[in-house]
Amino acid sequence: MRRVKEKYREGNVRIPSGCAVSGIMNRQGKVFSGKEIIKSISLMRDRSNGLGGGFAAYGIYPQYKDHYAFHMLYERESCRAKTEKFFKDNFLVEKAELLPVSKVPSIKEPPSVWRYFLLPREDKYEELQLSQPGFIVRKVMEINSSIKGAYVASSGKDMGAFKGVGFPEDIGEFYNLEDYKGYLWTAHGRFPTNSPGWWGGAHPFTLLNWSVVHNGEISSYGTNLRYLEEFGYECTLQTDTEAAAYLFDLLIRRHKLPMEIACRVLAAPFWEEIDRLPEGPRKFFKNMRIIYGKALLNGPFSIILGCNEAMVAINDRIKLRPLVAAEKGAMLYVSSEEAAIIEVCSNPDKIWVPRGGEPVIGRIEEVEEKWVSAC
Amino acid sequence: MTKKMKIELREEYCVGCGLCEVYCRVAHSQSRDIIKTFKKERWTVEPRVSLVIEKPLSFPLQCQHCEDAPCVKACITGAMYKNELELTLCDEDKCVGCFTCIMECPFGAIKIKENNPSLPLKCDFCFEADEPFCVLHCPNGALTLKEKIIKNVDESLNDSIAQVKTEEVDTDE
Amino acid sequence: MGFSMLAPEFIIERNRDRCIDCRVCEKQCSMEAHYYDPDEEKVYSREEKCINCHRCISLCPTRALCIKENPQEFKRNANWSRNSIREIQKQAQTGGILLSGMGNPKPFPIYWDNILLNASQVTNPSIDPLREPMELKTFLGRKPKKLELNQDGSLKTEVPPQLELSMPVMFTAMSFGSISLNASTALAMAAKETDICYNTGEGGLHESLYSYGNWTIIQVASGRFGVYQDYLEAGSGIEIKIGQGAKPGIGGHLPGEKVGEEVASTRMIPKGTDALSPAPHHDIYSIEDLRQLIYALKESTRYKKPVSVKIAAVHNVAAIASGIARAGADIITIDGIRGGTGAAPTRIRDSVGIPVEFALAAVDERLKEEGIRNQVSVVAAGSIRNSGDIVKAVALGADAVYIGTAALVAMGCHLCRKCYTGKCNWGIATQDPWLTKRLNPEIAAERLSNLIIGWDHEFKEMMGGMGINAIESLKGNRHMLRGIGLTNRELEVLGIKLAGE
Amino acid sequence: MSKYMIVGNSAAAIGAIEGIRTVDKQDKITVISQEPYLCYSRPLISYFLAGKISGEKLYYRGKEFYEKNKVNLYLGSRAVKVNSREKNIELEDGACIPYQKLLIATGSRPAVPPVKGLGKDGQHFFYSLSDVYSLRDNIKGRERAVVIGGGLIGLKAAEALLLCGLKVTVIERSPYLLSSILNEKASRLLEERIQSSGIRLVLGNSVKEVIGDARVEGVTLEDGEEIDCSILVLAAGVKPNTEILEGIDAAIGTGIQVNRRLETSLENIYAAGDVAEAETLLTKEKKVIPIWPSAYCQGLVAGKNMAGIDRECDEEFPRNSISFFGLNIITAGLLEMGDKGKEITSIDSQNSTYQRILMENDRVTGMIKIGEVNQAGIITWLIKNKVPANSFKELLKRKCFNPIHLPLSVREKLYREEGARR
Repeated sequence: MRRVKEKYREGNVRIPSGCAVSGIMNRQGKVFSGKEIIKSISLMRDRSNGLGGGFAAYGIYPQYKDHYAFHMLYERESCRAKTEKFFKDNFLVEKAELLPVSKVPSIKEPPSVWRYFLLPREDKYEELQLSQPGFIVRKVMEINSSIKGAYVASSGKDMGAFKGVGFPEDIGEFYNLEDYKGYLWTAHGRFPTNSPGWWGGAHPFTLLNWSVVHNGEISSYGTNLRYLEEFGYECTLQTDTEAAAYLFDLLIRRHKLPMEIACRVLAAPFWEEIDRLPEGPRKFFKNMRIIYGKALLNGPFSIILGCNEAMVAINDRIKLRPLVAAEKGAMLYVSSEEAAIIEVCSNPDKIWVPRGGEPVIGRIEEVEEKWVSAC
Repeated sequence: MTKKMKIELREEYCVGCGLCEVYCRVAHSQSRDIIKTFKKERWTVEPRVSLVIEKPLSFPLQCQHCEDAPCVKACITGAMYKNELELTLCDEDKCVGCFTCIMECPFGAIKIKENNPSLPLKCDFCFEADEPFCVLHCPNGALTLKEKIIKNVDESLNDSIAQVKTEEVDTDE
Repeated sequence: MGFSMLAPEFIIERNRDRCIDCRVCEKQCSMEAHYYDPDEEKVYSREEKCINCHRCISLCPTRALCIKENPQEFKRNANWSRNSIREIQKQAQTGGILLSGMGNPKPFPIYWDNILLNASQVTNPSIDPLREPMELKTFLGRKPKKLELNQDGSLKTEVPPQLELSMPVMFTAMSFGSISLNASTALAMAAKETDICYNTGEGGLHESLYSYGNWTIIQVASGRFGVYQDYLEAGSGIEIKIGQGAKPGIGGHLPGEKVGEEVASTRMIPKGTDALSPAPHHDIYSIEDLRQLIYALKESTRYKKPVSVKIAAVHNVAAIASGIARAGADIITIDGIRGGTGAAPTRIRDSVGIPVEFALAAVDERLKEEGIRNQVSVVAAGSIRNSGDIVKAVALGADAVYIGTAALVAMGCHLCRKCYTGKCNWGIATQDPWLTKRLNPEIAAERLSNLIIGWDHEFKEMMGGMGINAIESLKGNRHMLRGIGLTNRELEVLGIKLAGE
Repeated sequence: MSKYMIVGNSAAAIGAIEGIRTVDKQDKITVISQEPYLCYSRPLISYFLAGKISGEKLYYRGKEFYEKNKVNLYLGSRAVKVNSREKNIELEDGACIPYQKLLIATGSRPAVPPVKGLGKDGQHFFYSLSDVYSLRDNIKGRERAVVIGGGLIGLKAAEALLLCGLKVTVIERSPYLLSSILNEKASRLLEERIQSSGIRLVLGNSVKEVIGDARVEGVTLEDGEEIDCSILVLAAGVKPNTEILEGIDAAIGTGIQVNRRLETSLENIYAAGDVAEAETLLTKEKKVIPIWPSAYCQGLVAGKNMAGIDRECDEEFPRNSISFFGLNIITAGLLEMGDKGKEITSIDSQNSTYQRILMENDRVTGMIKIGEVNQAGIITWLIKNKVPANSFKELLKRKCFNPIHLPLSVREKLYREEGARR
């Protein structure tokens, strides 16, 4: 991988990038191989430049459903030791193992990738007066910011993120994703303006069960950043994806807003549209924009958010980035290009282009409406 | 000037600068050039509007081109007449300088020409130009051009045709 | 004693080829710097009376006049500038406090001009305001921490009253008394026309302006001039004036001559008496006193109006602002050192207070650190001169800005800095009926609206250029700013990177 | 048979024609005029005699006026009698013309002063164009003329004769000139100007007898003084021509009495101008006010009423504007003041201007302005509208009193109403 000076590593500078995103979900929760998602994302090869690729998969660790599955990237052997000591102090380690990987010529000097199934120690999180998810978020942020060379790629339940520097299809091959079975897959091919210098910055960005892949550049990043800092979030990676993920977490998990409302906050309707609404919705959306003004994601983006219960795809308000959606029976497809959907589903029942700001939400059917938190 | 217009005075905005008098002279001078008007024709052309000042009040006194003009009715030679745009003008060939018009004009807007004391001097609305010079050059909107509303259809002076009612329109030219 | 060491500050050059002796300048100069000599039939000048307010220059029909600073030079002396010498000559002659008007003219660095804006190139498209909606709608007021829903999905959180503005600009506090009724009316009309707000200042609200309530912020200052129940309920917001950028720490002084019939009745003070507003509010000696006044005002208007607190930008402004927010204020207004004033002692105007750019950055940072930045609105004031300054102020963290001097200049002020004389030739800072009518409120309101509309378009162009189509995404967005010609410490306090980083 | 019939062809008649035509564009108008000329402006005859204006300029409304207004004009025919029952008028030659609406605008004729020896050659009136034509032929080769009467007409005649090169003497009964419209102090200024022009003024005296057998050779005055002259002009007042309505019991005072709609006491018969006597503005008594502007206004209103719409004419009041040898004089309203009246005079002897304003219970009732007459119309307006003037009384002294001196409310009324009054 290219040698990148410390001061230009992702996290010390903001690296804008264009990307390809794709997402496939079976709404009945039936698992399917990672082959499909790789096929879909690889079609959009020229939307990425080999400096980043990654996948998020849900439903891949049924046997450890109640454990937090940590995917760890270590740049040096010493980082692993420090991290595992940290795990002992704070968690009950159910299992710790190397992630099965295979050699891929285009992937150079990959970091060592480990997987742990953990449960937070009750005495620890009660002492900090935190809920389990709150404790996990705090600990992940501690590892990422304090243990140099160690990076938590994902830390959710029955899910995992597989990402690195390279073309997405090579990363998929590196992590042997065909062998995994999941009911919800998202993928991301990155075209960063300059090399990130390490694997942590690649997408998807995860937090607990959230995973976000994002194509675009959020012009309102400076505002969103300061808004998130007010709620204790630390944006170490300085990427838009990180900010988007934290915003979802804040709105849905901590402020307990329904998914649709959260999406409406991030891509708020215009005042002209609000003024045309009847009295009730008008008052609602007006107050929503007053309260969450600084949470508005402004600038071109198409984002796919994954979590155990649902997949959400959303465009910016004036749709400056492509996003297509399709349905075939229980399967829901979203992608940057129609071709990437047709590649894996030749004749979908319905295919459409979502309007700017209107989310496409696919939920696992038996999970009824009322659920709120992602934990 | 095509439409029937009226100059509206808003005395509360007259700053007493006298530019209306200055440009009235220019409008009625031969050269129509401000410097030549004052330097060469100073004593031959007189302003037809006169600025009256009683601090803090001030405003330009000028002919209001009344619809029911007392001066036209009283003029013994028929020299004071109304043109087709309802402007009150003085035909200087017919006028003998009896100044009955000065006796009748309630605004005191007619004065005796200083350099030809047998003729009256009054505002002619710069009717050859597009807009009266005093309105054009008033710096504070004390003089504005308004479209004239003709109230009664049946009664206007010297045999002009019946007018259609027009609404008062503020044409800020 | 007729002799004065003070040479005339300005010389009036009259081009005799162009001068037509029409006496317009003589009629218009309230300082009587021009006079007509009937024998010579020519107009001459008394240069010692000229204050260079440009009234004669603007109205001279043949542009025959040119006013220059008196080239009369003292022997060159880097330490004793011309101004320092003249100030001593004046004070030695009068023994009084040196008074001056408008903002501090000292050549302190203007940080707005050292801040550069971003624009989108390649990686994201700039948004064309002609084709896409561009939202500048701004809400000032206290905002709940989060949105709560009832079971049926309807709104549970009650949002406190907000000031709704079409764009993040407001006309700042200029009291009726320091400026003429025509000027106040023009500001009110323009505020209504462009759907923003104007501030009444500490002079009370003239009864003819009550109809502009929706676009009015009424001010309650230490003098409590004209404050009574109807006044409090008249506006759509209330502002407590603690300090003013041009004169932090001292009160206001309206000379008795300016307190005519209308001013006296509006301020509820006897005619002709000097209107002195004391330096501190004599019922606010600490932060908890301020809380009492804030809630007293909120109670008396049944919590239907946001309450703003205006402070001068002083060294400890960040902590003070945080305290004000915690004391219950919904909006915090910070007035920088270059803010204008009708009358202030020159020394205080020129040396007390800090520039608004630093104050704003510090307050925004401190409130963010405290986690309460999004709950209150911050308004910056103190010499906002163009729409660029506003974009930079919003990017530094301001929710909106106040403009004062810019509005006066739009109405006709030529910054001659002699407002305290009460003989303003443009009819703005005067109560003399012969002068006030020079400001036609309709024309002045139209000029103000033009300025605001012009800035509105420029603001949208710049914001669109950054790829942003809603002002909320610009607030505190320091990533959109870069510094130039600034030291690292200055960049650090402003919280922006150096150009090139 | 035309609907409208007008007897007379001067200011009142023209006013009536224009009044009718503003309402009724179609029905025919017949005008019976004793004088053989198209309507000319009577006060201009002195300018015509003095050669200041050509004959063309005399016409008040120009030649094509009558065609344009569908008027058939009988010039040089005198109407003698009105048969109100048969609703027709009888001309001198016996012809009878029916009418539906009749306007009597016969004006007035010069009065004959009580002097012995009248009727000689060289004696003229100075009232109609024919008087001036005969006078113009007669003064060739004459040097001296005497004018009986120092009123407006007398002085204008004297001025014209002087300009024709004659030596002129004016004999006036009252102690000072224009005694009907000027007070003594103002009249002295006029006297000074007239004498300096060469005209000899004999005041407080009157002519007893005219000397000469076929031709006028001179006059003897009451005090016995003899003045020889070859031209004698009689300008001693006028008398309304009311004969036409006598005998059919119309209400006639000095003139034909009319109400504010200019209707006489007989149905469908109106009267206007010098022949009509109406209630006056200031004293409310019925009087004839023989001035050109009120003749035209009365004619205009009479015309409108004849044409069927109901209009009332403003009550008139005496006012005159005249200039002699460059001295401009404007007077209006009453000359005398009641016991409660006040007089505000201002004299500027340096450039011989004099202004006197009469006030009675807080209203302006009279004005005399000599020398400086600019903006006199504002005082006329104050009189006409009986504007309460207490608050600006002192300012009335000003030479150029103008609207700025009025209180704001009065000024606003002036600009709002007068500018577009109907």
